[in-house]
Amino acid sequence: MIKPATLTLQDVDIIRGARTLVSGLSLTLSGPKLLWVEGGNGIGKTSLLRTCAGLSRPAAGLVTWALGDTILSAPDAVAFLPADSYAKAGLEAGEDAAFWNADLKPVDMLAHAKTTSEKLSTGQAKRLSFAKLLATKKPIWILDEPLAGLDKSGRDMIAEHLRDHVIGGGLALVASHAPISVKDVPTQRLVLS
Amino acid sequence: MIKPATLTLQDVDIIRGARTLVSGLSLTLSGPKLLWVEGGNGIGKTSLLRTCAGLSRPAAGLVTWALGDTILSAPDAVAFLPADSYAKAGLEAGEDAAFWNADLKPVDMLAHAKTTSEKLSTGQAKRLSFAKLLATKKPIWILDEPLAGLDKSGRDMIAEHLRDHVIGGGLALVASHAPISVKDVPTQRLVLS
Amino acid sequence: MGLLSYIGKLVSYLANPARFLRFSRFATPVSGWFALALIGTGLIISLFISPPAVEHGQAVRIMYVHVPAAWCAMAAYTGIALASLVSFVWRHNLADLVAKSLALPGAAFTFLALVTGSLWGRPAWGTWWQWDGRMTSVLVLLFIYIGYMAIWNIVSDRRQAARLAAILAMVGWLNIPIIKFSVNWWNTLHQPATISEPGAPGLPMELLTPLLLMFLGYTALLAWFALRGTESELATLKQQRKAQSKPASVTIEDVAS
Amino acid sequence: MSAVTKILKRDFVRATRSAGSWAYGLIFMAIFLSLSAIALDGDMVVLRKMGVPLIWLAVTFAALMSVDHAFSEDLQDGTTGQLWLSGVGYLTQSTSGILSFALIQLCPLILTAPLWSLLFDLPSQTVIGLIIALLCALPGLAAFTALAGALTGPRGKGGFLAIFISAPMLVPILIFGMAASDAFLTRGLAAVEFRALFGLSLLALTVSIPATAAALAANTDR
Amino acid sequence: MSAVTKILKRDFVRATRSAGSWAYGLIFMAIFLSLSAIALDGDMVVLRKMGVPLIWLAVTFAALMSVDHAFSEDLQDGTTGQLWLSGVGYLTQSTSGILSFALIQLCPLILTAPLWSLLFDLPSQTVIGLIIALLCALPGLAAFTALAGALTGPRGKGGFLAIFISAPMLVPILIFGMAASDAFLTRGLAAVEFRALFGLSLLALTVSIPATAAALAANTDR
Ligand code: HEM
Ligand SMILES: Nc1ncnc2c1ncn2[C@@H]1O[C@H](COP(=O)(O)OP(=O)(O)OP(=O)(O)O)[C@@H](O)[C@H]1O
Ligand SMILES: Nc1ncnc2c1ncn2[C@@H]1O[C@H](COP(=O)(O)OP(=O)(O)OP(=O)(O)O)[C@@H](O)[C@H]1O
Ligand SMILES: [Mg+2]
Ligand SMILES: [Mg+2]
Repeated sequence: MIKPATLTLQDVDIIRGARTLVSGLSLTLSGPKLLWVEGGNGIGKTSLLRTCAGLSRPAAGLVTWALGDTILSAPDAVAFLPADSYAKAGLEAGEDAAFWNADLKPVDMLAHAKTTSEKLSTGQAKRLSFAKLLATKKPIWILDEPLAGLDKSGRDMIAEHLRDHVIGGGLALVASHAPISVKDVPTQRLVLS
Repeated sequence: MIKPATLTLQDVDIIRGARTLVSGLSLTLSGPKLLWVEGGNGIGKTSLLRTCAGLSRPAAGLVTWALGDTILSAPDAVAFLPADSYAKAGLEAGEDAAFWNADLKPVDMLAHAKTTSEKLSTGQAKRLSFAKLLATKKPIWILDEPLAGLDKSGRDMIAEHLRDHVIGGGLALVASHAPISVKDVPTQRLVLS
Repeated sequence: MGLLSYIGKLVSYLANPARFLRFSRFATPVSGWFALALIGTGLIISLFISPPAVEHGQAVRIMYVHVPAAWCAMAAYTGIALASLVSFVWRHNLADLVAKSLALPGAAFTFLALVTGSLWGRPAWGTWWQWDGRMTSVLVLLFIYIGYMAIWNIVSDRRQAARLAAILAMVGWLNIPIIKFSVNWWNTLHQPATISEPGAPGLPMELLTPLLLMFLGYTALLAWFALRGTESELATLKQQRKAQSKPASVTIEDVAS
Repeated sequence: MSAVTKILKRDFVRATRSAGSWAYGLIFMAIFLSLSAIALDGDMVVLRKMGVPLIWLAVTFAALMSVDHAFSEDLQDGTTGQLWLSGVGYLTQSTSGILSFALIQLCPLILTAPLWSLLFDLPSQTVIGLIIALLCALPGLAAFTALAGALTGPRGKGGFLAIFISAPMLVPILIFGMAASDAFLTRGLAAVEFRALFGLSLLALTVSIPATAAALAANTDR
Repeated sequence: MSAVTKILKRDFVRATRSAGSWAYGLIFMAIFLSLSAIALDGDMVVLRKMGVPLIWLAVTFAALMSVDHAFSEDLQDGTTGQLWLSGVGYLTQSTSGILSFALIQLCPLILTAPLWSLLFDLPSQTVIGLIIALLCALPGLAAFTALAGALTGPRGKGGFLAIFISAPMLVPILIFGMAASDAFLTRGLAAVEFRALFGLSLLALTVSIPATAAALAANTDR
């Protein structure tokens, strides 16, 4: 990826129920960059990320995605890793991965390809989700708590892939309570409070 | 609690599907003690904890609980914090807590008593689960990934409650990928590999 | 009582898989050949040698298939319920394999009883099917069999499947007395017990012989299924255990706080 | 508050809130009965004859269709195990589950039956017999459907399996129930059919409570 | 492989594997119909008359019961949103959902209808009319139930809402459907009822595809 990916928020409001979580937020983020989103429980990280991914429409304001000068739609630009697993109950891990054209090898799950999704352990489910993200090849990654539930090797794996992604010109937004730091990568911290 | 709580495993086998996770494990744990259970994803931590809590029967071997010299049943001895939330969909957080005689104050959730359970954020759901654990007043605590999803204040809160529990003579088994260390508390690490 | 305690001893003796395999190595072929021989001669006698009955004419020949099938359907189910009880209370691994293996032949016998019954119903009562107590309760038995097998299929954890299926099997056994006594309670179309009732008038010898032969043959067939099924289930289990990964090693160390 | 009332209260709050549960059965019943009435062409003789069996059917099916409300959610999210750890044994859970199913899912169906009987122009004596018979059958209906729900367990969407498991057990209740409704017209409450129905119903309850408890325990253990 | 075939394949694998699959739709139908026949006490005159409507009801309820297979699982676990992000638009999702629902859930029900008609001793002409009418109604049935499923969204157990929303739309199809099955006996396929039914069915489909897509989009946005 040579053209840098850009995510722009203009005057964004996010409202959940009666709670205004974010109001009048404007931001421009361009790759190569890693943005670590931090904040207390329930402050609105997940809601913000979903808005940035185009999965949820802001109550006011505009979210746009671009690659170089070309404006893209969210599906062309963004890959999203939700905090919860979306492995499909009833499918085996291998079948679930195949549905998303994902490969279990890079997340070290080949040995569990035959385990039914709902029987995967917490960390295994997370790895499966991440494998799906890897399969998308999008310029913008939005990750919600990617490290939760992962062991040391899993965390290292994610850091490594994040690094490759950002160094290749990509943009990554990561919400996490654990510090996100990836060597040799331009990192910013966004704190909600 | 003056009498120390004891958990004993004798020759325990744990089998899931065709996988033998643990074989011939014998252990005696007595309070006051904090046992940090560590191991890679899918190695069997959750399965071991559920067995220690009496929620799942070992394929072979015996699990017993005691307070001083008195043998107890699991429901008399153990409180369990699962990795996933068990807030009941359709109830408000406050109603859900009330059902378990739990108090939202110590977990700092009073402001969210009126939020429907399924709308709680990840960390809020975890706090609600912990509030229920606090309400049980059992001598043995078994916690599966208690820190996952919690912000700094939440993690501190858990550490503090763990400390009070162990210092009061209690036993705590905690599976976690993040290091568990509580000041002034006798701690052991159990590694599965 | 003596017989019961003998059976009890046999059960606990066989509960060891290795011993069971030694027993089944000769018992399986024996029951298989018995089944073949008994059913063969039974069929020959009933189809060609025995006389037509007074009230049913040639159609009575269906009886030799129908009645033993109905008996074995109930016997197999009772077997499942008993094995389930053993499996549930003592957690005998082998017992639930036996129960599981009896389900398919039991369901097949139930189906056979239903089909032959309704084939017989046409000439005897002028209808294939009536919703009378016996027919309905046998149909219900078929449903229960299918539900029992469905649990085994759907619940992927073997231990859990065994317990859940056992619960269903034991509760479902309530239906057996209903089948048995439905003719007396509802007093409908179906023939009341003439053979199996103590003190009932009974059948003439030339009708009874093939009937008993068929019954014994079916029973041997049931035994063959149960033994074969259990053998192959044990083999699968062994295979799985061989293929599995190593258990985790556990170490404990102190942590300086 | 005892564990049973607590669970009842919780289920009740959830039922009123989500409208998912009991209203569902009622609507099912409404559609089923009105369409049947339409199908019978408004022929009053036939309608009057079929009214009782059709209402029985409607109640049975409605019960079957809401079966997964009984235990599967608690099993799925782990509440069953937590309740056990908190000292509410599986027998208590099974009892309260059956009770809450009977009160929240079934009672509304039975109590609205007189309304539906208008569709079929049933004489009031018949309606009274029908309601009493339905009430006699209530424990058995609840017990068997709840048992099926507990057996299917957390395998959500197992609604069909549950139906499949409980239907055979419901057949005798249905048969005895309709017989009792009929007998009421000629012999009133003294009819032996009522005793048979109620006996069967209680038998179902006695068998189902421990069986349901065992199924809950088996489904929690994983 | 196109997105549609991929989704179809996935749904098919899941259906063959888990509880609640199409096999259970069939079993539901078997039980529904046999229980009905039992309740109607094997009275052949009534049975023959109720056969067609009961089979229509059975198909409809089996469809409604499996409605949450269509979209609510995908909405609940977030698959819908992820599919959208991966370039499978809501319209495609709605189309493939309706298609997979029609093929996997409904077709087996309709194709086995002749079997069940044996229970009711229906004349073969009636059975042919019934099957043709059911096939005409298939697109409409699938579309309406799928729409209801999409509207109910991730609030699973929302069977109520689904049935509430789809009932007013389904009832006309049912009424026309039964009328068409009847009309076949006297006027064959030329009967105007068939055209009306098929027209209604196609109309339902055309309205439902975009409506379902919109419902999916709305339910993803939170
Ligand atoms: C689908 C219809 C039928 C079913 C489900 C059915 C079921 C059964 C069952 C379960 C039994 C064993 C009962 C016992 O041991 O007490 C039985 C026995 C018998 N059935 Fe049927 N039956 C059917 C039709 C018929 C017909 C049409 C006939 C002949 C008219 C018939 C004649 C008999 C006789 C003679 C016995 C032996 C009764 C005895 O002495 O124990 N059945 N049937
Ligand atoms: N019924 C089953 N059949 C086959 N494998 C199973 C079954 N149930 C669980 N497993 C496997 O058992 C293993 C143990 O899972 P467990 O949840 O105990 O791991 P864990 O140590 O808690 O992992 P994590 O750190 O990811 O939470 C996993 O590899 C899982 O895939
Ligand atoms: N429909 C709703 N009605 C009322 N409040 C809601 C609704 N949906 C979400 N909320 C609230 O919005 C807030 C934002 O939740 P969000 O999941 O974005 O938080 P978060 O920062 O990701 O927290 P965590 O660190 O716990 O994951 C929470 O306080 C939650 O309770
Ligand atoms: Mg969050
Ligand atoms: Mg775990």
